[in-house]
Amino acid sequence: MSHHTILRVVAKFLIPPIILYALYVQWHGDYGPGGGFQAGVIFAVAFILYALVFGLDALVRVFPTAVIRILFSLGVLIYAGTGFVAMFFGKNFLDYSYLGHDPVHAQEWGILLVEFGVGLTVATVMIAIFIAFASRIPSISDEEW
Amino acid sequence: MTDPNIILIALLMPALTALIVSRLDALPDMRDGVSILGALATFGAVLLTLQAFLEGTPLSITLFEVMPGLTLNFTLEPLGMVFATVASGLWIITAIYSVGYMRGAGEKNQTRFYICFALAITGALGIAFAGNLFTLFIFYEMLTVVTYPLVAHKQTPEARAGARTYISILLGTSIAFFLTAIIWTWSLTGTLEFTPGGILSGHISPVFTGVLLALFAFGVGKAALMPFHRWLPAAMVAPTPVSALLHAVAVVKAGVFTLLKIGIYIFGIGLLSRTGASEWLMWLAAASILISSIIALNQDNLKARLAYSTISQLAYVTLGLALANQMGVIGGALQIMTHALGKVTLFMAAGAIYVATHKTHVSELDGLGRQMPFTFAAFTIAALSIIGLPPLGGAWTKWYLMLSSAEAGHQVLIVVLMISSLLNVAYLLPISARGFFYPPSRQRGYDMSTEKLPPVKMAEAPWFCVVPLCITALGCIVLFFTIGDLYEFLLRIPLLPLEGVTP
Amino acid sequence: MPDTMINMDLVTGHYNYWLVVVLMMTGLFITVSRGNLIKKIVGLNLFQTSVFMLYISMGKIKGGTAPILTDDPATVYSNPLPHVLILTAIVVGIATTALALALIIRIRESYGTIEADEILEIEHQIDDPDPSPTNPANALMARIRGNR
Amino acid sequence: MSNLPALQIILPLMAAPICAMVGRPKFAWGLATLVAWASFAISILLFLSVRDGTVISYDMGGWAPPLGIEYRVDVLNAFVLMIVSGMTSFVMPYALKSVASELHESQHAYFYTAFLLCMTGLMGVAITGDAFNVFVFLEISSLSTYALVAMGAARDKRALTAAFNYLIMGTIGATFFVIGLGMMYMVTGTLNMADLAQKIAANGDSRTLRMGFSFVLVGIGLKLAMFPLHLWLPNAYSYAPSAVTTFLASTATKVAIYVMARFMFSIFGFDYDFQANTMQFIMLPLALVAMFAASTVAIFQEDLKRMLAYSSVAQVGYMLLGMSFLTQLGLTATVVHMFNHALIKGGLFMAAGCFIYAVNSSRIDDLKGLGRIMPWTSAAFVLGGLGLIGVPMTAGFISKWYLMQAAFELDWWPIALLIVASSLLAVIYVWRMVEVLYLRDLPEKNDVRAVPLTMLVPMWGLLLLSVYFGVSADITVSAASRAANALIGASNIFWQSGG
Repeated sequence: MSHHTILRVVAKFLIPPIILYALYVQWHGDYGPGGGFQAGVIFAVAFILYALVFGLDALVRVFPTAVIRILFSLGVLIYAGTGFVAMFFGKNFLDYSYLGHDPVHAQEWGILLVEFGVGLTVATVMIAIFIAFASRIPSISDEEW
Repeated sequence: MTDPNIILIALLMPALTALIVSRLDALPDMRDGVSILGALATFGAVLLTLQAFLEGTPLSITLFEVMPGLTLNFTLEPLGMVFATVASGLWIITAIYSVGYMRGAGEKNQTRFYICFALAITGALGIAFAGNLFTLFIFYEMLTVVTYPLVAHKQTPEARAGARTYISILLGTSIAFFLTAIIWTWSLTGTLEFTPGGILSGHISPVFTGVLLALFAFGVGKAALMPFHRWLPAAMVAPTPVSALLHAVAVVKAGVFTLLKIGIYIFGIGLLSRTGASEWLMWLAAASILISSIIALNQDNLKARLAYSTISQLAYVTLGLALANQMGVIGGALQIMTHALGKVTLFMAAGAIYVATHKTHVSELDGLGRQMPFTFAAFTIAALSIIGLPPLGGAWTKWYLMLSSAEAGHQVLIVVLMISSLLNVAYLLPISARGFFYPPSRQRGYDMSTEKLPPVKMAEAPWFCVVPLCITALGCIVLFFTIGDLYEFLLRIPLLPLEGVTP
Repeated sequence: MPDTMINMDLVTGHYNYWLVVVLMMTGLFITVSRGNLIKKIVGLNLFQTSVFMLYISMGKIKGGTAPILTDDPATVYSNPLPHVLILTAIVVGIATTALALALIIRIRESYGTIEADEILEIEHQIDDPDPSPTNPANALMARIRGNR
Repeated sequence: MSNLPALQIILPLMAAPICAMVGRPKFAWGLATLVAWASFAISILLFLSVRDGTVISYDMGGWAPPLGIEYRVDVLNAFVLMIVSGMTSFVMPYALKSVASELHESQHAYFYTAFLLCMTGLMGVAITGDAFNVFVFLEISSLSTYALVAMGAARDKRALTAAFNYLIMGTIGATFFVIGLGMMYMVTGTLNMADLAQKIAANGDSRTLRMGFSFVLVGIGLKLAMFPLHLWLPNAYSYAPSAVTTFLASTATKVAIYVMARFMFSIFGFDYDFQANTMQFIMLPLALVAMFAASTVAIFQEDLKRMLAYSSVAQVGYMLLGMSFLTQLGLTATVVHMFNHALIKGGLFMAAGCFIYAVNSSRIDDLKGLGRIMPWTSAAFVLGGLGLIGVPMTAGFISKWYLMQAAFELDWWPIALLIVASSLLAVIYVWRMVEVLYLRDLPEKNDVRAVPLTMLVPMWGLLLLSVYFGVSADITVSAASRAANALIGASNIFWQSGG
């Protein structure tokens, strides 16, 4: 794809804002529309775009599959762990009021943490799905289309 | 000895024997010895229970409760004692006999054979001692399952097919009808205990009494009531000791014994005679007696002929129950004993003939009588007992059954019994006759009256085979003379409400 | 009339339900009738989407805004609960689709086709063509066929 | 102690990503096993604390129901939880060698991840008191199940199509379920089960409610392989790895039956006329047809696992039959059979797995004469088969006993006769296996691998338990009876002490 110069340049310009936007959606999620699901997908889009333009190998170099595997597990763990720790403070599962002195504030922190876990998992899982599909060796050669 | 655990000991003895036998695959002599010893020990234990019972100690043991009110319980009662004694006593004899037979005939898988054989005795004893219908059903099923490998023993396609018929009819009827009847009884009365006088009285309408009795009668497939008799001839593919013990004693007797027990302790003879619910069963039994005798006439295979004879003889017991009076019950119970002794002798004789000469068909037996005098003599005695001639045990059975028929006012049945005796003569005695009086290789147009029969060297089967069948043949004679005590004993069968009904 | 139990303010007319029903049946029909596995998945997605729309339209309140807290207490909100539920359902739907597509790729790799009828034919060939004689039922069937 | 309901779900939920993260087969197995056992312990504790009829309500995140999601444990829940976690505890040791022989090593960690997720989903379905939450957990378990079934492709590529078909059917079922929930939400404006029950009772019948009921019924019917919605089941069970088949056969359909019972009796109420009609005129005949048709088909199968799978469809028929009697006794029979069938079918599929381990085939023709060389596995199979038939002293007998009792209680004795008649079909297919195992000669060349103890012990454990519960049925029956009471008195017992 070396001759698609315009594409490469535009992509390189686009990727940082996409990631930034994803982060915005992510950290905004505790008190407005947004949150981990949406942010995660947007975040993943940046990487998928990168892979589409620069090739799968480039993506895997940036984001090794082992890392992806650890990260998507970690996301779930962050989510469940946040709730789990609550139990040690005598609260119910997912009751975040232990995180701060006043309950409202604590809930905000809790949601932030949980959403981070969700975002992490969604982003990495989307990338993982993309890699998994894209990395299959095609059994039909390009000419046959 | 009044410890009720003696029942358990008697029950576990054969199982223990099976366990030990299973470890002795490599030592055939030890294995066979243990098998016989186990039989002796079992018989001893049964005799101990019998003694305790005669002393009048009510023995009962409850192992555990499966569901509230549904227990695994063993209780001694007269009928069960008769069956237990017969089954365990004849086990000794067949155990000795099977050693001779299995070795003589060179069968494979002998260890499996002895294991299943012993387990079958556990099943039979469990049925005999069962204190409620549930326990009885468990051991009934167990008996079916453990005898299946015995029937299929030869593993030939015919053996497999026979065993398949065997298992499908026995399991099929027991699950489809017997179990339904049991659960029905349970939902009607809330109990399954064997209670003198029956438990159903007052819980069921006369019409349904008939239906329920039908479920039981056909459900107990081991009683070989027509039209569910096919398994019995099919099971004749088994080695002869199996046919002898299981299809003359344990399995078929378990069937009719179960029927008797159900009639006496679940329905109550009083209920049966009051409602007349068992009248159809009576006619069916009579039909069974005649039809299977006629079929037996046409069987050339010796064991098949004996099998059809068994079907006919089993129907005697059913008949005794269906007549629903005391004489009938006693006749039925006696038939369990006398027929067991008689038929086991016949089967063992058939086996001895097979071991000695590899002949299985009636038409091949010409002249063998002089070659095997003991076998054929025993065969003749047993045949006469089955026919019902004094001074042999079988005579009494017919006597009481005829008394019972008269008492019930069904004189036709006396005729049926007499015709049956004639048919017995017709299909059993020709075998002896062929053995003793026909020349070994009969040619066409040979004149029997003038020519002298050629001398024959005696060539009996191994003594392990011959001695047991002589003992049982003697037993047939002994039974005739000890009938008084037996009768007294059988009078103990509690038929409570009956005393008010009949004089 | 029992239908009055539905809050009529929530449902301004039934036209949305009709649309949903049409979409739903289209999706279900495609799923069931198409032999191509990908088309099946397309149908399945259509089917699921129609349900999402059913929920969302159910939660809509006439004149209601997005359910975000504002300082004005007079604001009418749409019912946020269906949105939350459907967000979850969408995630489930995506997971299902991804899994289904992954399966299709595997099927394509090992069968060389994604047409249901061709796959079925291949599977029939894998099964032993001659019925086993140990099965009494088969023996019976063979005998019946033989007699004819 | 008070956090037990949450722990029940969270433990496997958290263990699953750890398995995937670490990625080592042995570690994943160890963790999964530990978690399974811990879950089992928790569910036993839960069961003990609700056995007397109390209801535990647990608010997720401290949000009180009906707004928040609550976990709600009563006797029935706890019983189902015990089945699921208990079966997992038995399957886990079994899985070690079985999975090692059937799956490529790189898949092992993911296998246990999916397995734990599946367990989480099933237990979540059982424990939650929120109707939509049921859907979410149902899909968690279903999605992981599709993946697990597809992993069977390492042995037989047909696992892929089986998983795909299962996915299509399962998703349609789940979507139907959601549609039904939507209808119920329209009528009541709530999704909390307790609240739903009250609102439905207060509002009375309506066409929307009936639609909702029907959609839920069909949706769950697909998940539990209600005849004729069972078509996905035989293939999925046949080609999945043995450990998965064992697990699914003994838990997944049971949990689906639980959901159906919960919706029908706790939410719609025991005396909901429309439901009563549906039960008697649709469910009852379908259950009877399932018992006969599926058993008959099972007789014709050439593959052991497929045969058992069809038998499962028939057994589901028994459970639905018990439900459609609409009596306390009938429900007791259903719950008892859920438990007993889990034990028996679990053991039988384990035996099938052992055969696969030994001769790498589950075709019945390839198992000829194995009774001689694999005495333990074969004997176990026979024992399980007897249980399936319902021979006395096995757990299957107890189920049958209660089912027939229920039929006799209503004076429906023709149905009682049909019940026994259908178990005769079981005799045929079980006996066919007995014959193949014991009365056929071993083929000349055979390379039979010895089955390891880790597979034999769990299998025998299950089957001996099935015998134990056939001999002393007091525990199961009294628990089931209480569970049935809880369902029947849904509106007055189940919901009062909590929400």
